[in-house]
Amino acid sequence: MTDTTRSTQSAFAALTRLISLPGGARLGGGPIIAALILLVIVVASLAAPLYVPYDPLEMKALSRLQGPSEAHPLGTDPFGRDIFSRVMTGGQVSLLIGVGAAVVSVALGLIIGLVAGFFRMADAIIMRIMDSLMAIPAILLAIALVALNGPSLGSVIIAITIPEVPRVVRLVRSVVLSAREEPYVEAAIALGSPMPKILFQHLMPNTFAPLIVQGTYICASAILIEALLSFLGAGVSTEIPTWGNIMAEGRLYFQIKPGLIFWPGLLLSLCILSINLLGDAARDVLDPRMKKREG
Amino acid sequence: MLGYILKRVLATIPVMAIVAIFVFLLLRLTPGDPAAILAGDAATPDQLERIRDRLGLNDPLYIQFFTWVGQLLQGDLGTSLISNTSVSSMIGNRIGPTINIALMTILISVALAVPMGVIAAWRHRTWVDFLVMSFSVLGFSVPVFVIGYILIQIFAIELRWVPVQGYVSPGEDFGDFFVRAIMPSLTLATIYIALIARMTRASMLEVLGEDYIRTARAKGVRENVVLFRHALRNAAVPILTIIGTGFALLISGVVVTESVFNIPGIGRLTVDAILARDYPVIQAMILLTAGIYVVVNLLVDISYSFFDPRIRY
Amino acid sequence: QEDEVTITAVMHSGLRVLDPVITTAHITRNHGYMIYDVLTAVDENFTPQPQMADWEISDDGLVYTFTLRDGLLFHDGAPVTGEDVVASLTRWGDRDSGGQLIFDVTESLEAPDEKTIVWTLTEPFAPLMDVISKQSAVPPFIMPARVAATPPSETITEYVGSGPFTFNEDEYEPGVSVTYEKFDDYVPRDGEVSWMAGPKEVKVDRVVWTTMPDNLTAINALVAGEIDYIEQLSIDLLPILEAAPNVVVEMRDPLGYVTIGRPNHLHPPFDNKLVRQAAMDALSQENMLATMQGNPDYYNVCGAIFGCATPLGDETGSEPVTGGADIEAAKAKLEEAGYDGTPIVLMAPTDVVSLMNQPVVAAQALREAGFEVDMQSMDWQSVVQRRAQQNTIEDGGWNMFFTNWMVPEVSDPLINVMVNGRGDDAWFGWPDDPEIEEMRAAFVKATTPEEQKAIAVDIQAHVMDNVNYIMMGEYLIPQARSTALEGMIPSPVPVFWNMEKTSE
Amino acid sequence: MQFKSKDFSEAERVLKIRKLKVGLTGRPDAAPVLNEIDLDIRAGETHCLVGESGSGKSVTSLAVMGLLPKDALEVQGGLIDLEGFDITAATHAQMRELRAQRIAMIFQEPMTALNPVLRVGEQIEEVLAMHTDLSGSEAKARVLDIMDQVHLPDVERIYRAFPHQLSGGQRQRIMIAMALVLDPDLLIADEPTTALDVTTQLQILKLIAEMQERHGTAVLFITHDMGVVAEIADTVSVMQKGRIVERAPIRQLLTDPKEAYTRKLLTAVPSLGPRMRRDGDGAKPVLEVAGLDMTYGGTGIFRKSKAVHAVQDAHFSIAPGRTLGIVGESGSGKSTVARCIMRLIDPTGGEITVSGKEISTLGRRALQPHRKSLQIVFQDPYRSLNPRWTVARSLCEGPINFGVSKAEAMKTAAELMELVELPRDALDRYPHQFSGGQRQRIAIARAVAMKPDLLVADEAVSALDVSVQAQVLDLLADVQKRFGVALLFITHDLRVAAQICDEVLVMQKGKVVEAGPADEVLLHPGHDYTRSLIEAAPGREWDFANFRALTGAPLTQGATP
Ligand SMILES: Nc1ncnc2c1ncn2[C@@H]1O[C@H](COP(=O)(O)OP(=O)(O)OP(=O)(O)O)[C@@H](O)[C@H]1O
Ligand SMILES: Nc1ncnc2c1ncn2[C@@H]1O[C@H](COP(=O)(O)OP(=O)(O)OP(=O)(O)O)[C@@H](O)[C@H]1O
Ligand SMILES: [Mg+2]
Ligand SMILES: [Mg+2]
Ligand code: NI
Repeated sequence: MTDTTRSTQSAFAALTRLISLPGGARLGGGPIIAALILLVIVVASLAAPLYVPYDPLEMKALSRLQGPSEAHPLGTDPFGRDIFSRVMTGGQVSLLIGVGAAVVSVALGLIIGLVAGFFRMADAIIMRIMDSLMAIPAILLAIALVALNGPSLGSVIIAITIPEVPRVVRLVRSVVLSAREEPYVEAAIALGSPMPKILFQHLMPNTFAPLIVQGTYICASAILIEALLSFLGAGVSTEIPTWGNIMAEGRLYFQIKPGLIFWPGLLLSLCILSINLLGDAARDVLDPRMKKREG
Repeated sequence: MLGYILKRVLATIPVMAIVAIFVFLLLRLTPGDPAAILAGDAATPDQLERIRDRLGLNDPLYIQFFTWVGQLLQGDLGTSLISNTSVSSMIGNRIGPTINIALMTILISVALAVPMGVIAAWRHRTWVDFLVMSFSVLGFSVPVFVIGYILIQIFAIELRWVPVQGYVSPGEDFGDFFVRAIMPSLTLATIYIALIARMTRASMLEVLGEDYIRTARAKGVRENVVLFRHALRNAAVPILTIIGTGFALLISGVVVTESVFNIPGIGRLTVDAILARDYPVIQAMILLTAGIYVVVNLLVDISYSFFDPRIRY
Repeated sequence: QEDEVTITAVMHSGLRVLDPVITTAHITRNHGYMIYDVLTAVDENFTPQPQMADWEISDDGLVYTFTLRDGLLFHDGAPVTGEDVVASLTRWGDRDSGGQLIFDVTESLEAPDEKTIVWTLTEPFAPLMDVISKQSAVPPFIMPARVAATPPSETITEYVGSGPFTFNEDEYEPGVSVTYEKFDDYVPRDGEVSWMAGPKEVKVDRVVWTTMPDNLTAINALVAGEIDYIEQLSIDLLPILEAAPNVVVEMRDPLGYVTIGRPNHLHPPFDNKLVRQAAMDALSQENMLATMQGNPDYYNVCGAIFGCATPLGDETGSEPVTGGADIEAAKAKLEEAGYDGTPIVLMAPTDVVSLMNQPVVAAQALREAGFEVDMQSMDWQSVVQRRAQQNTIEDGGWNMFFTNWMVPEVSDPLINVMVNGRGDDAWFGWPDDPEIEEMRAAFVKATTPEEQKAIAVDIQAHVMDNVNYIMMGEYLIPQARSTALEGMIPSPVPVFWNMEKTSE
Repeated sequence: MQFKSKDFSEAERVLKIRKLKVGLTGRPDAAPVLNEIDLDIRAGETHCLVGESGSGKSVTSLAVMGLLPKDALEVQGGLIDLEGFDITAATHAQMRELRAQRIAMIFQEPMTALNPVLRVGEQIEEVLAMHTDLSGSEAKARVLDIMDQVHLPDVERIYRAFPHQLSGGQRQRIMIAMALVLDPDLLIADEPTTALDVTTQLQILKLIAEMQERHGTAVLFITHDMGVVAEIADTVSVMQKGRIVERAPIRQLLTDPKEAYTRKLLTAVPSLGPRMRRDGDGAKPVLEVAGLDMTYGGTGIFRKSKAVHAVQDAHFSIAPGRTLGIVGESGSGKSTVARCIMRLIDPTGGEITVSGKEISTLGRRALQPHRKSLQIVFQDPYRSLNPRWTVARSLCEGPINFGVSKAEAMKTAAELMELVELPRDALDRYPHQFSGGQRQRIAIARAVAMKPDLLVADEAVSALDVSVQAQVLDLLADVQKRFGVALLFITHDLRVAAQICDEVLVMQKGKVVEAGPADEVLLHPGHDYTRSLIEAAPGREWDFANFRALTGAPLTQGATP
């Protein structure tokens, strides 16, 4: 095995381990509680327009930074906007960014990774490009890209996606490289299966379990990166509330109005926690062979 | 081994070249005009044009690119468009704080996270394990700046144990450096600890199930020896890997931490440069961080063979 | 060395450009006042006062003779000569818009001897002393002739002035910190201290300017006694400081700032005066300022485009924007103008704290009035780049943006770039407004303050009617200092002479 | 055959197990893993534990060592007494003291049982560091001495080596040295030779015997190889499903087994005697290999990786309906030959002719039509079936590739299930839901579904225990009879080869050293290497299936199976 496959394999192993939580699926209740929490947050975010008391963009200059009251259950922000309405609505975009970034980077990474893993000719070139993309610090790339395209939702997702793609590619490639050595792949070759069939039917399914884990990891970190970008002034347009920019806007008021950070932060943490737990459980369910030796 | 290192070093050349082209193009496609920044709000178009001319911003892109590459090959990183100081001296002045904080972060993280992970794996599915893992998930899901604010609030403002902000170089006054660096390092370390502890635990769990651990126990070896001599070294490769790839995370975190704790490091330098379109600085910084990332991961790869004699290059 | 007194000040932004002529950046101007001196300077009544030089004006108003006072030395020990002054003024005149106007009517600028400078005009230029005494945007700082010989499009590389502080080049870190030391050979002039005028007596050894990207960090640092001074405070954070016994919050700059919205006169719908008026009707200074500042102590609903507390300030015609939002009136005007719902591209910077709020507030108000608003977030640099684009909206143009000025930067029709009506040569937004140009020409010719004021009122009324830009009110930014600092001069430019630091 | 026959009733009792019950942790009501086991071992005695896979042999040994995985298994009753000391009640610290000093264990897989990142010398020395006060240099001297005693060559060098730098046999000797360095009273050896080739195996067995002789150690020896049992046991216990079903002195057990299960086990042991010659019908060979050459590696830009000349100049051919066996030690190139023929790798030289068509240089596409006539069954049945695919899908894959309709393929699959004696509903299940033997039958069915002319079986029965192995061999023979396929059978087990091959090819270090009809090669080996292979086969003087010694020459022509 060459050194690169070894390091990618250990990186892959690293990743799958990274995402695993205490007890994995055996924790039993864990994933179910996680799914419930996530479901509640997703539904609450999607349905936010139906029940939040105010338009999340509606400003009342004269009632800025108020404490919790009957009118404003969580108080108001520096624009006099209702924090509760904003936080609940903010979930929509944050989750969209998370899911969007995960889906896009997994899809792109899967295709590129399959190609790289299977066609040796393309491998070297693709992997050098991927190495380069990986070496560029994600946050700087993101800032630059957002400056380039303006902080639209799309460009934030792209900015978050670009540095993630090479990681997915490496993962997929390493799975493909090791899976193609499996006797059942040799058996398929012996049975006369054509290459595309081997690629898509035998090899690709091997990548699903680690990809789900990776995807949940990307989803979680995308939501966080969006928050960091907002902190640095390069996040999604300030008109669209997201947990990230609510927190970023609230950072100045940390000492006088901690709720601005606390509430979106709480939902964000709960989400990331649940997503991780679910990803972990999904891996165990998807791949019966990945029973961990926990002795 | 030497051949391997040589090969890896050579392999970084195309990587850095791609980074360079990519960054250059990205920047030149980004809207923004360093001349306008330099001149301020009320400059006339004619004045701007003259400044642009002088900065070479009116040359065709490929000329600008080759000028830059030519300079680079001579070891010249160029001159800041805005402050007119040489980029290498700017980086020279600012890299110290970042490196010192980063090193301290890594030290703290490894010193705390590895034992945490080992113990969690050893006592797995007990409350110790649960505690360690809860912390690590939490550390993973709270934005860095929030952690920074919380630490400042508690340790600098309420308890007054450490200063709120600022940086002193360790050469100047190590004690002062330490008290000032401890909070930013801890802030950065949270996410790193979370990562490493989790990886250590998972890796150790795997190793603890191996036959040779049973062999060690069958020899009547004490538990701490089993854990740290027999198991940890075998678990080291994925842990090292995550330390290496986590370095990218560290770089992102540095940008934010330097803002929160007012540390004059390269993270802020870069963000400021991006916001001011100070092309030579941005280009140099991104090349530099990419280079550091590549080198760190090269070192990590080479260190594998130190921990695991089966890996020979 | 032991009892060296150092003041550590957190400034509003990092110093990156050291050439006070090439840029209008406030931090660079402030830096200029530290290490350079000026010939004359305005006092708190906007009256020019001698600083490096006294002056005489010939009766026909064509010859200005300046005489340098004794004891002026550059930091390298060389005496300040007329030649240095001429070179410095010439370089400045190439860059400054007011300076350009003077040089347009200059016959000669000469230094007949070491101490004398003679400025001869071809026609009278009444505001000449006001222009060269101004404290913003680019004051005529006096540098050695060899430095001033640098072409105005290049930045200077030697930082020798004759001001009260010297620049410590070794400890300069662009964007992070800059250190000044007391210039021991500086001879303050006598008289009363008032703004930039009067004696500049330095009572500390060192002044260190730093920046903190995070205002909260700065405030915490001040409370913890790690720094002495914060130049700009976020109003919302004042409660934290009020609780701290060792900190004083005060206003050194009573004039403050104005915030304005600039429509693009080139493209629909703001090429239509009625639509511009509708926008002005829809906007409300009170709402805007309250959102920006929160605390009414720190803003001032003010319709005067030249500033409410300045000699030329007048609020004629500002009712539509000072009197609150009149959505109905706005709707009616839009109707009348036949506004077709073309979206307005409103540029919204996300990385400059003092400019983040205005577009958000404005977008909401304009939408209420029936405008379609396309608020596009971007970093300030992108705004700077894009606002210079005259292209149509489809080709990357824009309709509106907001910015802020210090009041002294808008306080008369020559300094205030937004009342320039020369079409493509005007400031971003490019109103082609011959009427206002006539008024500005008359202003230059006016010889008495009364005449000037009358013309200024006309310009005010015209701007309010034609909506060259929308004055969104005045706001103040408080400073905070440690109680150990005493003797600070109230002034729009933060100056560090005259202040003392007592050790507790 | 010479059995051990010493009487140990006078010897001191080292280990006494009574009514030992081990079950799943926290679930005392679930079916126990060990059910009331009784066992005695006396000083100097070798007690062999045999039985099918999963019967509880390893669990018994771990229980004695106090090393049961505590999350999964626990002692739920009974007594384990080591020279008067009750192990089930011992504290951790007491257990630590006992281990290595009084009981030691040799684990099955020497590669995984040694810590890969520590030098082997240090690993032995650690035992001394834990349990003695020897100084560093004394300890090292002691380690070198014990390494010498287990006949390791060049002990100074090996002391400093890492496990991966040693051969399997050397590693196993390190394990033994580690177990014996403190002269334990009881040595437990769990399948210590399973992974080794016969010649190495022989050396290890000798070594243990030597040690036992010298120190009077009691040995609990776990194995499934009846040949080994016959060589070394004093007493044998037969385990089945967590119980000891029969215990007897070795001779008695082999000649007169009481239990049906024991009889079944013994009759399944293949005979070393080659099968009766079958006459070929002189048909044209299905496969002809000429001058086959395969060299791995040897390329690389920056360093020349070391080239391995895995196969050199091999010639052979197989006719329809006949079986060619390839035997030889591990690494001799057997699998490489198979993979070349299957064109899973590209041979570096030589010709491979299948049904008259040269295929050794065909490209991927040109090869496709020929895939049908070549099929392979791999050693590890689990890994050779896609774990995500149902059995039906796996069985249909090949035929569908060659244009058979799905329905038809399904029909054939169902028929094949009958052929391999699996229930029809097995089609909808996944590989992990089958036992090893069943999986291998599925793999065979999959290959047969293609109606190949040549079936390559690479160690197809090595992973299975004897009784299952016998079933699979029967199946292969059956398939061959029905479809007349040519069989290329690769194995390192001479007994298996003897049982089913018409011709045998012996390989050593990539070269074919001997080839010919099976009986000729096995009965009259011409090459030294072949001879040494045959002589090292344990229990070769005993006819297990008939409970008696082989009369006359150890190897004679057997009957047609
Ligand atoms: N960690 C474990 N958890 C649960 N069950 C186990 C565990 N280890 C072994 N068992 C069960 O105990 C039984 C006996 O296993 P053991 O390993 O002793 O078999 P064995 O006789 O050594 O088989 P082999 O010949 O394959 O090594 C098996 O049925 C197995 O399923
Ligand atoms: N892919 C490969 N690359 C390099 N060398 C290889 C490769 N596969 C096998 N070898 C080497 O070729 C030689 C023959 O290997 P092969 O697998 O054919 O042996 P074998 O006779 O099947 O052994 P076993 O009985 O252990 O399966 C060995 O020395 C092995 O190390
Ligand atoms: Mg076993
Ligand atoms: Mg093989
Ligand atoms: Ni001995």
